[in-house]
Amino acid sequence: MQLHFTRALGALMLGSCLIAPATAADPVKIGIAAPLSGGAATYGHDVKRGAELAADKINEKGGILGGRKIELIFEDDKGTPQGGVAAVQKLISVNRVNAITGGTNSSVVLAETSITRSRILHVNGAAQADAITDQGSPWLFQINNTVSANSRSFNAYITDVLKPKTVAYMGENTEFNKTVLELLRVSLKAKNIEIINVSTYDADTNDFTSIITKIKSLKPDLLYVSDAYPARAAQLWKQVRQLGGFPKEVTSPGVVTPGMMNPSEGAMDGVITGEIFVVSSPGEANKKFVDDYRKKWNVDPGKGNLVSYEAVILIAAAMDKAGTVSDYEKISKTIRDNKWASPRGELSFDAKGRATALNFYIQQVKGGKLVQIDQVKSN
Amino acid sequence: MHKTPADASTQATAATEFAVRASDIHKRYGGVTALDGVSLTVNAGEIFGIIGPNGAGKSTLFDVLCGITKATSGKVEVLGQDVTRMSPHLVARSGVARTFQRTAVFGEATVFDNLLYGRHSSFRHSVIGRIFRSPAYRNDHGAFEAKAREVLAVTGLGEDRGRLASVLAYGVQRRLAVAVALMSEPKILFLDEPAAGMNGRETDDFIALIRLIAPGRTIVIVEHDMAVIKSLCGRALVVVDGRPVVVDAPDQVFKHAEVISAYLGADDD
Amino acid sequence: MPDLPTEAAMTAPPAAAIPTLAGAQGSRVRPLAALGVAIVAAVLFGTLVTNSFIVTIAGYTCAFSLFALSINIMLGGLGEVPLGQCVFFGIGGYGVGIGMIKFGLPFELAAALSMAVSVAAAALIGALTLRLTGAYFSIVSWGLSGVALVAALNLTDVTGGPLGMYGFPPITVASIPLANPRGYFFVTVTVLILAVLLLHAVRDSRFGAAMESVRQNRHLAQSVGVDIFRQRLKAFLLSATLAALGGALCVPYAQIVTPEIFSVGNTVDALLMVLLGGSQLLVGPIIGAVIFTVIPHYLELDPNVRILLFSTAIVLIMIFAPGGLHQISSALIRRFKRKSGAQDPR
Amino acid sequence: MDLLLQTLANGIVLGAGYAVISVGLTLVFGILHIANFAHGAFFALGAYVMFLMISLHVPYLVALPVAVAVVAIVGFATETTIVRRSLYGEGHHGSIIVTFALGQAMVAALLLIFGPDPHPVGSPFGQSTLSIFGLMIAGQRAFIFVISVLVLSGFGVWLRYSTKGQQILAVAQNPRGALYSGINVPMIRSVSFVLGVAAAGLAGGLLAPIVTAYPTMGHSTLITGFTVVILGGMGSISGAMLGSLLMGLANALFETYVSVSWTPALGWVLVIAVLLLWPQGLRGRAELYRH
Repeated sequence: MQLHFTRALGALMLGSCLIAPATAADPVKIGIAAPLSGGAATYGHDVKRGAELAADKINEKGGILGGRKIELIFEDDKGTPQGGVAAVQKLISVNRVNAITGGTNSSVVLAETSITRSRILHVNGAAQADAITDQGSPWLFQINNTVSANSRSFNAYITDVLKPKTVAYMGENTEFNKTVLELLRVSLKAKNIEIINVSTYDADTNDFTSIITKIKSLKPDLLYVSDAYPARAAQLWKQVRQLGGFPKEVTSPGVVTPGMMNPSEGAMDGVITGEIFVVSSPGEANKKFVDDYRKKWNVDPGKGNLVSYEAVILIAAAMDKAGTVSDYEKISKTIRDNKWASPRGELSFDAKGRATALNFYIQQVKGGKLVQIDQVKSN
Repeated sequence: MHKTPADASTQATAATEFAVRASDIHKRYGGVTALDGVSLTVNAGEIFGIIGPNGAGKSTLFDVLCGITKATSGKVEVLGQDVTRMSPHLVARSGVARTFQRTAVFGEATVFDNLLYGRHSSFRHSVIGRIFRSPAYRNDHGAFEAKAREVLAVTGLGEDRGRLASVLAYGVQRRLAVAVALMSEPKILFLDEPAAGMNGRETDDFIALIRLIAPGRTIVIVEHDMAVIKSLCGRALVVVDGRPVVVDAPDQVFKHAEVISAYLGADDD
Repeated sequence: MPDLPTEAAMTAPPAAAIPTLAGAQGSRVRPLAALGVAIVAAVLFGTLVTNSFIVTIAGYTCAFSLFALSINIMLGGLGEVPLGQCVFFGIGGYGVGIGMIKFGLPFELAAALSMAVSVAAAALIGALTLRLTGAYFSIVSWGLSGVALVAALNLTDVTGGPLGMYGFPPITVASIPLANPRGYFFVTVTVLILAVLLLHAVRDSRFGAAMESVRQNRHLAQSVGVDIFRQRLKAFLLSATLAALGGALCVPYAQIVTPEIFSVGNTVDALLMVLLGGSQLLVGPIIGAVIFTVIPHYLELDPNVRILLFSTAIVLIMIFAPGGLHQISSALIRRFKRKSGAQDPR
Repeated sequence: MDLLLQTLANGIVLGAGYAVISVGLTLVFGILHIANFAHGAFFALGAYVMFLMISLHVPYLVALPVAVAVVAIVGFATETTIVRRSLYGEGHHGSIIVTFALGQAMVAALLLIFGPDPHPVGSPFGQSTLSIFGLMIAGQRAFIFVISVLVLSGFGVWLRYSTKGQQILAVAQNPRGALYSGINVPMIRSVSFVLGVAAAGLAGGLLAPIVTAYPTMGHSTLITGFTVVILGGMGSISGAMLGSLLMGLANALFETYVSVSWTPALGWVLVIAVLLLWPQGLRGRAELYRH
């Protein structure tokens, strides 16, 4: 059904997309839809930085397809589905981009896929909701681990290594955190660890004292926090610290950024989390990426920067290998059939178009920096 | 037809049915007592004046009579029906119209639309009726046009029909206010300080207008300008400190000692 | 009443013809001619413009204009600022989402039902809030939209929770696929024109006149027999219906309904549209919507600079031309008339 | 039992924060009859000034008054350039939109200048925690509690006993009367606006160490402020205090004993309930919102 209808859409719009055949000299345009205004703008920043570094790298090497440079075109998705649709529409029909990437907020990317499906190559960088790639779509790929992939690895660490007796959960009321919570429930149940409190708050909450007070009164062994928004998470951990903290403290994988640790002013020290990327992880590729990034932006890269970097690199490399910028059938096949170098090692994409990180790093905040304390095979 | 005090009083005795009857009205705002036991009877067809120094409670009484504010205690009857607790728009629909001191007209609308709005309570058509030009709509329409022509003629606003009310001269706005009131074909017309701020000529024109529309109506006027009261009213009620002092022919009331003292005492504008 | 105005215009001095802020005046541009122009323009646009982006955006703009119109019923009609109007916009969106995805209803039916639900909700909310005026009304209605947002987030079984309703079957109206940009545009523009016709009739009806009289001078209106609360409620119900319709027609565009649809941001956008176009002109909100949605896509500006400019524009408009562009243009026209020796009004 | 006591303590401390936020809002509404939707933006401005001061190594207690002063100056500029020109006299209609747009503009400006990321604002009380008979109270919150009690009581005294304060009350009661009795009403209005906005700045400076400084931080603050102010009765300062306390306790209790995820709705439900019972709010006066 869905596919059928979007075919119609694709067919109808293709006409307007493929006028004016490109010559070898024209740049290859990559459209990036990301939140550049409003509350989510901080994620948009991450995307922008990573992508621009990638473009620089490719163009230094003389571009792709015998000298065609990469040109990035940014459009604000305003962090809303409507904004995302408008941004992608414009990138495709007005800017005539050859591929779409960016995207940080799951519901936004989900809306965007209804436009890009069967119409243009769409590589989703950061957004983690499984729903995005669940239906599977021939020209849609995802760089970042899905929530479930991340949680499986991280929860395994909690249940097998940390081995808490009781767990309390608090997190923002979003799709991402809901999924995290569901998966946590499942894995804890399997090892019959009791989850003694669940508190989900909404986006405008900035006082957590009563929640924390209540949880403390239940004396849990481990506090599991799931909040991806830096400003709020920082406040939350400060307040946890001020009320005495908990024996074991973990936060959902894939959300801890420098932008979260700095404002927390050390309050996050000791917190354990998991990530598909860590600055200090071994490997030449990773070291080079981190150095380049530091050189360009003189800060440490985070996961958000990495995935948008990888997305641009992947698009360029795949187009180069497939020898086309518009035959998405061919490009997609190329992506599926090959392994792709990345700072994290070689990425490969499954039938649903999802890349799964080779390694999953367990990290702990120490002195306001993430330090790797363990490494589990990503599954 | 101009009423002299004489034939007013004869009519007062002759008339059996009344237009407005208020009995023992009290009105308190928090601690302040604005009206303290006012009773009055306005006979059908007369022009009745309410006068008194500033802050005597004239306007409060006026608002109570035409249902805008509710009395704390007491009873108000208009045209034989008890309106003491009736909501203002229903009082209006029962044949009572009024003008205001300040917010007199619909400023952003043309004179013509002012009349249109004034006609509200006698319209019957619905939006659907409007779309399909239902009989109800066409009736309203015809009746309105006829009435509008008549009122425009009476009030001499024909020339200004297309103008914005807010750009009209003050005196003209006052006539428009009366015109709006007339559109609902009221049996009783309350005029709240109609001549306030008018120059001599405007006042004379206005008095003429009131005389013109008086026949077949009861009119109640609150007014500072004694000239207006004297030349229009058959009887007038003097209110002082929320209490009724005397009801009599205008030139008689000023013979009353308490009235004199009150007026000398109060600094009237 | 259309005959009266024209009749008035004929016999009245030329002053009557000058455009003003008065509601009834706004509708005195020969309605049929305007209608004809609108239809022709729509047809030409829909057939000649090939850029699918522009056509789609145009369709979405028409759909969102319905919401702007509904806001203007409250703003231009009652003089209230309905910050919570997005509640009804959201009901429209979720109505379609739930109707089509959970119950497999056709789009038209789902939209109709959502409008019905919206009216019911409006009756309830109106009974609670319409006795409040000014800031009180605005803030409380805003609060209700906040409640709606929290509900949409938490009632996962009904609303699909934070990720909302997505994965729609092909949406068609009268078997026109709305996935097709042209189809979408023609459907929304038709609905929009019909809505404008309805509002025009309302404005000239007894109800419209009463509403306008309440806005201009509620005490006088009351004294000529207008039941203020009743008029306010009727206006509220009408606006809720339009808002829901707009919300429903926005769904085919984004293909997803999320709790953000209840965020005050939507209301604010619509408010800005109304103010840009002028709240006293019947089609003002639509003009505003066009400006508001089209221009940003061609201003290559940092989005935050854009917000800064738009907000500043609004402040300036409110200070110097509360009637919006409509007022500015008519002022210019008047000046031009004076220059060209036309009779000076007044 | 401990939990209950701790919860009540949290509620009261929370309420103190609300009080600082809402006092300015209610003052501006009481005197100017403007619902200042830009209040949240001024709150954010105050926080950012604190952030700048702190990063320039100005001690917190010195930076706080500076922040208040800066916000007050901006407020005065706003009053003379925008508020005075457009909003006085006319109904709420214009004021709501202008202040809303103004707020949006300010937030966008902050975003352009400081970027979207949250900035830490250090405070001597930031990390410490008071424990009074087993009740834990974060240092900064205790500080906020003290300051808000001092400032608010001081403000109350000033209103009651200073000439200007009494003039303000007079204008709030009856602008026309005040005008006749020779009070310089326009001046009183700008004073009140500046005071109200400065209070927002103070709130920003006080809460920044807890919530960090980020451009959209004023949004939730504004919502809280309005719920509290309506609950207490717009324009009534004592009402705002009462509302803050109630809302603080209600939120704390509800979050602890009922449901966290529905808490945001609680405030509005309370507001509507109160408005149905007392149409002017708990301590409000009818004429404040009569058309």
